[in-house]
Amino acid sequence: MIRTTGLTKRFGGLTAVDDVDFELGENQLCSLIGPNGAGKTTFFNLLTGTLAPSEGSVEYRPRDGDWVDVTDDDPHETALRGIHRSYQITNVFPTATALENVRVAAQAHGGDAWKLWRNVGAFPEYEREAREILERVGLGAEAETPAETLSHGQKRHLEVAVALAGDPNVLLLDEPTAGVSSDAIDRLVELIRDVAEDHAVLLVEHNMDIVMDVSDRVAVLHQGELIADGNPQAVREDRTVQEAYLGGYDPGEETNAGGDAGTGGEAA
Amino acid sequence: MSGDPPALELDGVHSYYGESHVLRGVDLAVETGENVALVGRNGVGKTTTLRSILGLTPPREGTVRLHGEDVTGVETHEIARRGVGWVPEERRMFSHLSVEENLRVATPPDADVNARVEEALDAFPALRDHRTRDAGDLSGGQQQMVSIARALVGDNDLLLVDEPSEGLAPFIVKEVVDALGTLADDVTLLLVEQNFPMAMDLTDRFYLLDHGEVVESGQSGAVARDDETIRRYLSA
Amino acid sequence: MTDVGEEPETESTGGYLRRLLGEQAVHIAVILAFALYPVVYAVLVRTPLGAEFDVFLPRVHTMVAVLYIGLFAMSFDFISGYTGYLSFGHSLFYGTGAYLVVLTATGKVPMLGSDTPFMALLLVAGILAVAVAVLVGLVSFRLTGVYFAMITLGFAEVAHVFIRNWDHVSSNPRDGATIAGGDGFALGVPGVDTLQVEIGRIVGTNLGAVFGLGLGIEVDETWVSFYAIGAVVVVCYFLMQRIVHSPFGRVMIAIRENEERARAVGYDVYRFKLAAFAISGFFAAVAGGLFAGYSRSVAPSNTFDLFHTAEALLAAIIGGFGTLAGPLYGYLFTASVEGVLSTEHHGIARYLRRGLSDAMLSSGAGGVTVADAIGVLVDGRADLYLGIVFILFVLYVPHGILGTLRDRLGGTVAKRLSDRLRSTFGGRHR
Amino acid sequence: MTDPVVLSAVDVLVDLFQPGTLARIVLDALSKSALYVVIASGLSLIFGLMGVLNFAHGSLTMLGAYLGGAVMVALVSSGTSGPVRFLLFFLAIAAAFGLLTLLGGAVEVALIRPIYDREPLFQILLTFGVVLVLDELARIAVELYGLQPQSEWQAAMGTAPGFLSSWYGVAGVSTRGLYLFEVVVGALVVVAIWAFLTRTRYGLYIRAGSEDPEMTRALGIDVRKAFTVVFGVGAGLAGLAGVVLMWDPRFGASVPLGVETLLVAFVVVIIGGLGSFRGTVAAAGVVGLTDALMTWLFQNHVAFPGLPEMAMFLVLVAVLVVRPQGLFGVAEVGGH
Repeated sequence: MIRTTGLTKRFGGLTAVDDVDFELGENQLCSLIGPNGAGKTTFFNLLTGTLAPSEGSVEYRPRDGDWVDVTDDDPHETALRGIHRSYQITNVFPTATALENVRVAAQAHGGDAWKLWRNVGAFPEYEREAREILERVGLGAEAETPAETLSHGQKRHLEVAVALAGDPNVLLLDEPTAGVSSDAIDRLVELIRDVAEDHAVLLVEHNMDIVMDVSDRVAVLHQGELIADGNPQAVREDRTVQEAYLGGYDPGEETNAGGDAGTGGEAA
Repeated sequence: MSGDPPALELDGVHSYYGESHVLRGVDLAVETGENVALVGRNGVGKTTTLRSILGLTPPREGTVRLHGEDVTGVETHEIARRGVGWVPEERRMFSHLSVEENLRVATPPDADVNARVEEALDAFPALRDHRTRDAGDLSGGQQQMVSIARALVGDNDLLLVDEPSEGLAPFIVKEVVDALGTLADDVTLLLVEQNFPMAMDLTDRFYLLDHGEVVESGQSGAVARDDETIRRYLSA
Repeated sequence: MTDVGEEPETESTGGYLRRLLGEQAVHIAVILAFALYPVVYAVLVRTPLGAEFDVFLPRVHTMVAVLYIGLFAMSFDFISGYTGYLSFGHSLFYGTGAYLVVLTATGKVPMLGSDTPFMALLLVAGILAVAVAVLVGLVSFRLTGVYFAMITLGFAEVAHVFIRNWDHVSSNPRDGATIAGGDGFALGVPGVDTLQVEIGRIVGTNLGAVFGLGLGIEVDETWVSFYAIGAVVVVCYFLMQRIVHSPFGRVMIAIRENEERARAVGYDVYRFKLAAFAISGFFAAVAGGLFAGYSRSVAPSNTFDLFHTAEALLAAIIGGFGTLAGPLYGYLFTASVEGVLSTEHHGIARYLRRGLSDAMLSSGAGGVTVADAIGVLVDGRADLYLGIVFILFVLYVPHGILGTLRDRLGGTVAKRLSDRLRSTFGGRHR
Repeated sequence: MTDPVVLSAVDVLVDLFQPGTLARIVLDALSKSALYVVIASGLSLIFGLMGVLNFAHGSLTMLGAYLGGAVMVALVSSGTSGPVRFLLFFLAIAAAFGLLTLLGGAVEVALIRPIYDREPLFQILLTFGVVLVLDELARIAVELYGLQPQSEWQAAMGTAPGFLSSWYGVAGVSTRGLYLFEVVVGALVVVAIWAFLTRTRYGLYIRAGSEDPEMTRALGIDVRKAFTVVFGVGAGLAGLAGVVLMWDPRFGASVPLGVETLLVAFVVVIIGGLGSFRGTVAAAGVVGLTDALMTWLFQNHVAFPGLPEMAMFLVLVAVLVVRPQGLFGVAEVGGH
């Protein structure tokens, strides 16, 4: 549904995303993992058009359609095509109700936003869609609650709900579980599993239990490069991946460092 | 146990980001001279713990004590003046200030500023050549050195070090580890690090944090080679 | 006519009207209160306490200013309060409207004769402002925050300096221009003479007898202007209200709340902001046109000046930022304070000097007499007290009068009060 | 149609590159730039550390002009010699700077401190309320003491020593002694602020605090106190500017001086890039030069009196279009 070819983004001297070829298939759930600063969020920003790549291209294929180049699209254009994202830090409309948050997102897809002489009430279809989505993410009872007064867990659900509005084909979920307590995390995992049924999902997630549990596929970014991409088990056993996660620090070397560090004794 | 109170003690600390309940009753203690690691996955509250100690994210419940003295609710700069140094995530250089100025800012007003700066440059000779350069122009590893040196020029006996290896190339990580290792002998250290083996190497004891609570603690050496523990708690 | 879907189709016309009345109860009450004000005022100043009422109640002339400056403040709030972009050069649009009217009437605008109907002029003024707003906005909306405020201020100041020195306006452009003689501008339904009235300095209409009945109250040109301008302002208010409650309005609010997310869910925010700015400019120009039509003169200081935008800002903050009607009430408040503290005949300073005995006035302590104190602390000192009130509002009532009310009621005032009224008198409708 | 325009443009250029013309414009630009940098530097300092755009800056300048004027008028009599007047001027500067620093500090503590956690908009609005109050208080005082019916306060302007009012020949151009003095004052102010920022401990705190207040606090520095001090010093600098302007026949102590200088200060600070003192100095140069060029153009070729003022705002618009963050401002870098 979406693929990148040689995608590269440089900030000054730093290469945040380095020559990434990646493709996400229909209704596939792929987890994107990697240490902090590996370039995951930059990758998302490139896919949605928030950032323009230094090199390479992004293409998108709607259901039953042909590939189109979306490299130079603006964020609102990729959104209208059907690529939606959620954010790592809750990023919704704070004083609007949960319902209005999703409704206004749904409205973006109907082409009615420029009808400034009509009352919003004249477009019940968006409200209906918003209510359905709120039900789906388990916020049906909180429709009239302002977003800023929801609990953190509920906000994370709303974050996904806003991304679901307008029936996207591709969902980019940036750490939906960030900061969610253990007792509430199961419901979010259920939600991720549920939305993956009818969307292509690219999930950034740090909790490996969840990654291993829900993913069809796992891709690993390290210092901007895609160093592994395959089924969860294979990736977990990949030597390069383990090294990446250990930050290149080999505990066996510590005897060299120990000479002047004086910590060797404690570790042994 | 000596009669002295611990250098740092957290007792049932609850902290929030806005409405988000991040720390759910953290208890930990670091004795004077001890080096302790705080480990856990991303987003479990490690950085927030350090911020709560410094009063940057003041705890809503619980107490933070420095050498037995309650500092909960005290202003950050007051806490810092009681000898707490911070080496934050992503280093946070004053990028438009020169290396030397970065160090001067951190020196207490009553200290001999020039002498302190020279001491710090002696400790990190690699920085000497760059003392007049803007800190923002340095490489990541050099910035990390400045960040550590900056925490040292104050009269600090407790260092809070957050993810020192993050985003650094492997050979630079080794340099940073060396630097921290040297330090570890002279000060009390609370180290947050995702790199589990490295954290274990540098410390005497560890606390494992999960969902805003300490779920396990023990001797660093005992688990340093224990792959099962690594897998179970860090899922790496 | 596709609207039918939302309305209960089986409802009788009478039922629909009653429901509409219920929903609009607050609007109707406010409009009625404004409409009755001149009569009430005229009656009250004839009571034994007339002198006091004269001092403390805003005069009808002041109320006319409340209407057109209130409209200007609403248009300012429309862009600044609803999208969060502080339009610090908003006087640019007000001035454009005002100068267009006066320059046309003095025959200085090519292609527009001095006999162009006033209603058409208002429309032209609005459209001209839309064009200006699009040009200014194309550049300014590349910026945000303080920078946006400053660049719009920059544009307005360029226009301000230009108009102050443009000798096409009059022989002394610093003092502006005046329409000499001639009839007043006609406001009303275009093409239907009987439904038009003249505003401004025009004496004598035959409406006098209707209102004057038995009370001996003369209806003068100020009254006529009050009602005619009031009608235009009401129409403009409902147009803006319509837009605020439309899908478009919800996008404006979404931009204020979180522009990044609004873009991410699929809105081309740049075009929405530009359109909102243009609409807001339109109504600001209409307000300026009304002012010019009423006062028949313009000057840089009361149109393009930074402090004219500040007046709208003051009104919006006191009335309620991000509430459409709030700025009108806000300006009603500031205008009332200004009226009371005015140096004119109806101001409290003259009232005190008339009312207090000479002995009282010349008494005092430390070489400062009561008369001195009045002169220094009261006479024409509205800005001092308004400044203090403004600071207090920013510190303690950041949502303004209407916004605070809205928070207390848990919804827009018009809706919640109406709901409450309907539930109180429930059952009657269904 | 085009020929006359081209011709006159050529005329203008030929005229412009006469040595005498250039010298005159450069001299005029220097004195204007010096004034602008004095007017804008306090605003720049405050914004740099605190992110508060102080609308009351102009009003503080206006108060400074009156305070300085009051000191001079009280101490100078017709017999006072030039050098004594010159020395008294520095006493006036010290008085205005001191009093307005106190006032600025008080405003920060009482009014701005309670709303730091709100959107920046509210801080701007608050300082705007301060403008209304200060301007009206000034009007009351002016009326009470019968200082001036209309424009500038002539009595204050008359306290300038004779050698500043005289005209001198510099590089073949005749200029008022006062304008040369203003260039000196401008240079002194720039050097003093620069030395304060780079050579003193407090300046270091301010530079660190404006980059990362949280990190600065964590190094044991009381950033709040620094805020108060900087707001005070910024207000004091506004007052200093007022005292300098009090003698200048192009300005002079008057209530409208507040708005006049506020707009100039805004333009200079925004062009330079909010928060960059270096940018403010450079922008004052750009605006001063533009002003001088346009003044010359108006006096010799174009009959439009608002030209210099308008050009200043056009420079603002042009700079923001090309470089939204200003000449020396830092552009925001995308996420990583």
